[in-house]
Amino acid sequence: MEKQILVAGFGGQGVLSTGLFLAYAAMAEGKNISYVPSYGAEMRGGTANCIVTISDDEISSPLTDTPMQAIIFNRPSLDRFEDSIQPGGVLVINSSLVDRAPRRQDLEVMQLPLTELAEESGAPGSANMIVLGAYIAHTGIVNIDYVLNSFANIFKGKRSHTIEQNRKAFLVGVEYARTRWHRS
Amino acid sequence: MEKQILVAGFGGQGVLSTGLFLAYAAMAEGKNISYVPSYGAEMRGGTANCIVTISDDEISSPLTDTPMQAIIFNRPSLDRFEDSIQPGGVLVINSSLVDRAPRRQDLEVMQLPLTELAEESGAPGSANMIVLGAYIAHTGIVNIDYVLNSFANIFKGKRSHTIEQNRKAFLVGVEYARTRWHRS
Amino acid sequence: MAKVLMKGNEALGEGAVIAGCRYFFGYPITPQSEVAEYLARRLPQVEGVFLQAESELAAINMVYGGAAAGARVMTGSSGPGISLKQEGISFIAEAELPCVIANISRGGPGLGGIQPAQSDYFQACKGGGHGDYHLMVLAPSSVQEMMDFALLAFDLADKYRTPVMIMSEGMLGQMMEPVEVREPVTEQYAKPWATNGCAGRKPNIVNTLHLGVEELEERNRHLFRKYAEIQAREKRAETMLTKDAELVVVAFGLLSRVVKKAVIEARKKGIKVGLVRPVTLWPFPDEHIRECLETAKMFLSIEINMGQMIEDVRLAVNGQAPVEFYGRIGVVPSPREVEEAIMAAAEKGGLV
Amino acid sequence: MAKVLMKGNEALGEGAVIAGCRYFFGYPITPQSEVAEYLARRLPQVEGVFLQAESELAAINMVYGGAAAGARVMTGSSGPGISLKQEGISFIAEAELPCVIANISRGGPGLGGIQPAQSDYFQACKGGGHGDYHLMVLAPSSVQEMMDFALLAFDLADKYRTPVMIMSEGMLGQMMEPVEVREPVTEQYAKPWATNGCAGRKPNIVNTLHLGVEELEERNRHLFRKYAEIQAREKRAETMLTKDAELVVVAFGLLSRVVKKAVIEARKKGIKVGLVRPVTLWPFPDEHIRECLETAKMFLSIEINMGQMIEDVRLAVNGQAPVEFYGRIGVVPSPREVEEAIMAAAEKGGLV
Amino acid sequence: MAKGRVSFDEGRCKACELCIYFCPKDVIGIDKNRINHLGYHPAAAISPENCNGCAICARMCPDLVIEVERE
Amino acid sequence: MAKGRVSFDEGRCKACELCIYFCPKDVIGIDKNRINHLGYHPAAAISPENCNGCAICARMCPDLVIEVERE
Amino acid sequence: MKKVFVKPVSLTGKQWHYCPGCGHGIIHRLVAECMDELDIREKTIGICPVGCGVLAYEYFNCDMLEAAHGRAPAVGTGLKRVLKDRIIFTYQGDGDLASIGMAEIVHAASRGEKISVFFINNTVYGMTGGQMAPTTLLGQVTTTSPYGRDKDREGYPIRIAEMLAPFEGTAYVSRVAINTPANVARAKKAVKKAFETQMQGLGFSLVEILSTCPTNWGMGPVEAMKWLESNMIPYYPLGDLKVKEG
Amino acid sequence: MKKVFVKPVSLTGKQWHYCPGCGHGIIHRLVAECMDELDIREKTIGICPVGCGVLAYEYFNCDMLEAAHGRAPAVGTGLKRVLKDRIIFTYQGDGDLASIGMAEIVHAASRGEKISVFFINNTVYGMTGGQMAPTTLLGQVTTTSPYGRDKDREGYPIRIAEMLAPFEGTAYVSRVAINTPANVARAKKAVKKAFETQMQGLGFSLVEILSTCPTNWGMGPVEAMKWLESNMIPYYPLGDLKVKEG
Ligand SMILES: Cc1ncc(C[n+]2csc(CCOP(=O)(O)OP(=O)(O)O)c2C)c(N)n1
Ligand SMILES: Cc1ncc(C[n+]2csc(CCOP(=O)(O)OP(=O)(O)O)c2C)c(N)n1
Ligand code: SF4
Ligand code: SF4
Ligand code: SF4
Ligand code: SF4
Ligand code: SF4
Ligand code: SF4
Ligand SMILES: [Mg+2]
Ligand SMILES: [Mg+2]
Repeated sequence: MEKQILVAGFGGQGVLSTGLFLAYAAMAEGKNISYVPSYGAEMRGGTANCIVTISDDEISSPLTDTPMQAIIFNRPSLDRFEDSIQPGGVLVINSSLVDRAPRRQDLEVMQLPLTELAEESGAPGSANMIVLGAYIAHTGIVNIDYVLNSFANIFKGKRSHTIEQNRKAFLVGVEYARTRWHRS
Repeated sequence: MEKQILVAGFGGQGVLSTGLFLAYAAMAEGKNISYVPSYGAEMRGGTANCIVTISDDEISSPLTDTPMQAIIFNRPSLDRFEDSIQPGGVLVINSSLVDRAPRRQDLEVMQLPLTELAEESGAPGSANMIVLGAYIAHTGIVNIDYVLNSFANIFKGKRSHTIEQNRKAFLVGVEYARTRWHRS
Repeated sequence: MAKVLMKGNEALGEGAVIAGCRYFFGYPITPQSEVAEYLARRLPQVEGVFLQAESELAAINMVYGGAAAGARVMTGSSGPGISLKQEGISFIAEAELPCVIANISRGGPGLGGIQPAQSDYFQACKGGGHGDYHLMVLAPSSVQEMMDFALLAFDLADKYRTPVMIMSEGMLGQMMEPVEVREPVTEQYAKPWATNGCAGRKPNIVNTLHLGVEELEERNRHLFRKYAEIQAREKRAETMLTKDAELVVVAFGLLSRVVKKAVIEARKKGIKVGLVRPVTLWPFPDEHIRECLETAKMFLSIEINMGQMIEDVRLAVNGQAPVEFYGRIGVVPSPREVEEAIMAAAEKGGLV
Repeated sequence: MAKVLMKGNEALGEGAVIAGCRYFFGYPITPQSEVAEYLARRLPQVEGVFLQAESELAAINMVYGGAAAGARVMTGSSGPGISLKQEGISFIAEAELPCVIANISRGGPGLGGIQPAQSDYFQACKGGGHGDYHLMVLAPSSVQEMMDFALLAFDLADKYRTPVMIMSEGMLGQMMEPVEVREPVTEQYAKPWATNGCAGRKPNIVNTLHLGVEELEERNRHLFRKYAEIQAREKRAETMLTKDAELVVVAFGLLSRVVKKAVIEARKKGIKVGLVRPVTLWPFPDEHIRECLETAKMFLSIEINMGQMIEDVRLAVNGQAPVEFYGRIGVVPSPREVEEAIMAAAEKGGLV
Repeated sequence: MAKGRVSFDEGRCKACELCIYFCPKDVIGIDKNRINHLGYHPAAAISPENCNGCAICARMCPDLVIEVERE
Repeated sequence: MAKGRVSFDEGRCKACELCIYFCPKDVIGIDKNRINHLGYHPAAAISPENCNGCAICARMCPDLVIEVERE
Repeated sequence: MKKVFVKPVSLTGKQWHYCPGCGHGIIHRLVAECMDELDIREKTIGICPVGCGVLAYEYFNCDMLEAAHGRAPAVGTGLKRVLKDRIIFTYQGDGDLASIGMAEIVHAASRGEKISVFFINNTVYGMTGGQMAPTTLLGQVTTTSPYGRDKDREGYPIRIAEMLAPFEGTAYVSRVAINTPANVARAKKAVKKAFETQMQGLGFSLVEILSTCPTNWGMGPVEAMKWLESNMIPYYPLGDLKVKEG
Repeated sequence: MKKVFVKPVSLTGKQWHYCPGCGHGIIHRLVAECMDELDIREKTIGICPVGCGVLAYEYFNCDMLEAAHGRAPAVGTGLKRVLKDRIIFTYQGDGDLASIGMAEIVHAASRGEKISVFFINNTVYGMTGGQMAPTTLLGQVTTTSPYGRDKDREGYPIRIAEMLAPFEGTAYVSRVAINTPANVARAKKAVKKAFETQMQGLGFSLVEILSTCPTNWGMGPVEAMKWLESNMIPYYPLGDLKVKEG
């Protein structure tokens, strides 16, 4: 089955690397994947989003305007994408920057105060790893142990010094999901 | 009736101004005319030619590859255009720079040693006026008195100081045609 | 009024002056240079500005600036120079700035030759620059039309806020014919959008950037609504002897006059042949062509290129009759040659 | 071999390296910059040269020089930058220099937006530059094809001594997919015409000027003989479910994958719909389309522009079936949207 | 007492800290307790009493956040 | 007697007269009696005996008409 | 208390899209303040580059054009030749002006086109994500000079002000920076002088403004100001290079 | 008697198309003589401009390319980057190099591209029939400056050698003329030095050669030589502007 996940937020929030991490993790697990960022390199600021497709079979279309699941980093992104999520889908919201509840009743909504969590954890730049940890722990879209084992492969080269920090942040998210979110 | 005259020779021989003068003269007489130069401004040297169309009616095509009459200034032009002239047409040749006789038997061929005539007449730059005088006198394609009267109109502005010299050269040609050429 | 013997390029230049154009930005290139040279002499006489730009790129962008200022502005070039202007033309079309661009064309590709050609048809009509846009393209066939179309072009440009190209064979720019010099036009269009200083109003913006997805799409649709309007109103063609024509020749520009003569000659030989001469290459006069389908059994596109307009003829005919092609490069075929091409086509189509 | 997750632009760059390309001359522009950035890192590792040119104009002329020297050379750009290259492209086509040009395209005209678009189809396929010439144009649909078509492009370029364009939506350049990295190719073509010093032979000349009338015409005919050969041999398309298709959708590039999914969905709803995906945009695979006429009652061209390829589809179909259009700008429509467009067309054609 | 007063158009602030760095009187700091709609902790006057109204902060602020008044 | 000898590839001459102007020995002149295939009266040595073989004429000739020999 | 610092009316006040700490913001304000002080907003027409400054048409509160990449001086020439009594300025980055737009700036300067050019040198292509510019310093790492700019491979950085100042057509050429309050004050003076030069019809004026691009330099805004001081100013010395008096 | 002057073998000997007395002929010969003397014909690749020199590919007896108008330095860059051990020269007119090709020449010079540029300054567009060039002198009448070049309308003539010499990438920049036998000898020396500079890998070399266009100046060839002397040299002084030693 083809699952499509939307990640959306401000330009500087690590939106794209969140999606990319997800893609790498799924690929490491042997899935077919594609990753489509909205690219705004000619623009500073603004919003960013990406779509990750994860499938057991060959991917026909890397695009969708009705993702099954969405990770939303800020209010404008919620306003823009809420309606597009498939009924019954999952919606993860950064409640630090989203000051309203979602209107949709047919979604599984998960919230976490990302900014605060990141600052508490002492790594304000790792908010995206936190949300990933929570999201993956909750949905099981990829095998979480597998993900934890492949950190070293994903953050290779210049970024290898960030492995520990990212792993820590990821676990904060996992922990948050396990303690605060319940499967409905 | 639509008459088309080809003038051809080296770039610097006044080929285009010969055709242009003819066009002006015919226009002054009230004919419809068009003048099409081969333009080679991006090239120095080389050959030049133009086609003048003179007609009592509206001119449909300003172009032809079978002119009725031709004024040929040099050997390469004779080689190139001799075959294209309509049977029974007129062929005027500058014998100073054409060292062969025309092959065609079905043309009225007129020759004149233009370089020598021009030098004799003391105006080496006016060879083209000489050939014009001879050609017009011989063919009557435009009314010769009319032409002589419109010299001032044609060489206006900056070129007005050349009127007398050009008129003189023109008459040299007229004289040459009247004394040496005979209607066949 | 007495006619004046003028070069095509000069008639075009004078036509621009009569149309109220006071600004010319251009770069020399054969066979277009006389447009520039004429205006270099002429514009200062009417308090206009002739400026030789450092390149065609600079020239088209000076036109962008001048047109944005609200003036009637022109530039001209040929072949390689028109290619260099493609970015600017795309910008001007998008910014909806009125201006006139002359392409006194030569043979290509590359440096090619300065011989007459119609090889820039695709570039002019399909959009040589990037993105979805159109130019209006006028193809004069006589020196008189070089002047008249200059007037027309400035009017159309202002009316539709669009760049208009006058495209002629190089030979038409170089040849001379008597011209009836037209009266100055007086109608001028208000240009409240011009960026000429915001005294007493809100600032105006001339812009081609549309970062929003919806904004970009809407902008393109806006342009295409305008193009649809132009297509509905401004298709122009001259037709000759098409009423009963079984063979319809399509040809434009100076070449179309040669074809006329050939058509008349072919008629004398009993061929039921007619001519459609597109005057606007874009919008292409497809309806004029389709009208011929009542009697036409065959079409023949004659061009001074390797076959470009023929696609538009085919699109117009849409399979309802065969469309043949006769082409030369760098040479305007003679009436006799065209007549032979007509006869050959007629024979092929069983129309003799 | 394990697959590697790559950006389309990087796969294209790596494909060039595998093809033996050691020279890249380019200028940054979104969404193409990663091609340049990748090669700026990569080429020095294989003793190649990456040079950021001062402009797209300079870049294409560096390509002219590098290709004349006999090397495999590439450049890339998008939208406005491709427009600026038109003069150079026309020169390269005329001089018959092999090279590869990437157009990772954006929406236009003007500065437009960096959103994905297919609005440069006309420019690429009809000749954005002056004169009669053609580029070969390849349209990849996946990151893997970005790499594979780079290999193919260099081969075709050398084989036919022609510039080859790889044209993709910007999104395809930006998105990532796992890629199987290809083996280096070994076949290289002899280039006895290269201007690399005349030791032991007569001097070679690379030239595009043809002042003689006959010379220019013959030169154009020579090129068109070559183009005819390419058309005979190199038309490529992918077809899906066309055998019994009553409605045939035509779409290229990344978009064609979306269309595939929509076609499959529409089939489930009982519509006999198939897909022709042109792989070469020029030469256009008209025969693949005509083959569908056995069952097809309608065609639908879906493009991310205002309707460009549709003309080639119409020319191929030649009036034997209606050709409809569905277009967006700056946005790759979703499978659902395409499916709706298919259903609407089917309904209109009475095929439901 | 303060001879000057700085006020912040908080929603525009991008927390670049240039005002903080250039203020000769260490008047300004980042307010960690607030997050504006751009997602930044905005700058604010933490020692307003020291402000001399020199407007250096405003002149170095790239985002037109600060207005300055002086006695 | 002449220390140098100049010879002219007459068919190339365009009668620009630069050789004439720059020859320090007034060796060269235009030969009005001849016309080459380009239509020009070509240059020729009119006082060959004065030639010193300095080759200035050849160096100033734009058309590679002149070859020079010297003792 | 009276206001000693308020937003200039020559800006729309719209929040700009620049990154935190980006020099463009400061420079926009300086240009607008000078327009205010000279009271020329209603007769000024500005031309945006392609570069991070591309959206300046939304920020300046006067008539604005957005030009193709590098062509602002040509667009400005077209405008000024039509509108001789209006004030025309271009706002251009180093990629825009010194790379793709080299021919246009040289010729506008050489012609003595009566326009004012504000040239923002931040040693990098900001908008497209940090590629090398003609002004990138030797050794500087960018996305297209990943091994550091090397004179043998990428050539030397170009000093635009020095190149244009000797032209007879230029009336005012100056280089300033925005890395300190004092330099910002000098920068403003130079911007004003450029406008005044144009208003007096003396010829072409250009102010090269050394600016920062924290994002693509990979450092914080404060650090960027220091980097400007210690790396850029030594290679691009500040000061007036040419002052033609009216 | 032995031959003291014969045609260089680096010329094909084909009769050229230039007008009587045109400076291009002399300069072609000088370039070819230097190729002969340095024995580099077989490893030299020349690039023609668009201008009267466009057909130079028929005249030089080495590999030749014909580039688009103004782009020869970019074409040369492409060639040289591939063929590092070959000798590349461009031959460019003032319209080609100083007008449309300004960006390419400035950047090639600034990059220190190891090519040699022969820049033929005849103050006019020869090939297209005598339009104004960037190097046209003030007051000079051309077909596009029919009222004489006016600094306020057409701007000032550009001194290319002076503009490029200060660049760090340039290794040899010189201005010579062909109006007298002595100057022709100096011109040849400069051409040779330019080639040598390239052979030594020192950087970019350019020789600006003041030449004549009798046809478009409307005067005889001898008169043209005098006009060059009395009008061009005062504005374009002769001499080496930069000599980097190996
Ligand atoms: C013709 C063209 N080429 C390239 C681009 C892509 N592009 C946009 S901005 C830019 C560079 C901007 O750098 P700079 O001028 O230094 O401005 P900054 O962003 O640094 O302020 C480039 C190359 C374009 N839009 N158009
Ligand atoms: C892109 C382009 N623009 C214009 C031309 C026309 N053109 C050919 S040569 C030339 C000028 C030549 O002048 P210059 O470079 O000074 O050389 P000269 O003939 O004086 O030696 C021009 C403008 C062209 N061929 N291509
Ligand atoms: S006005 Fe001066 S003292 Fe007051 S906050 Fe600003 S910089 Fe500091
Ligand atoms: S300088 Fe301006 S944007 Fe930066 S922190 Fe201070 S108030 Fe905020
Ligand atoms: S070699 Fe010297 S002396 Fe002899 S003809 Fe030539 S210039 Fe005169
Ligand atoms: S210099 Fe040469 S071309 Fe000129 S006249 Fe003398 S020989 Fe003839
Ligand atoms: S990329 Fe650089 S120049 Fe552009 S807005 Fe950001 S900091 Fe400023
Ligand atoms: S036009 Fe001038 S430069 Fe060209 S060949 Fe003639 S004299 Fe020489
Ligand atoms: Mg920059
Ligand atoms: Mg010149």
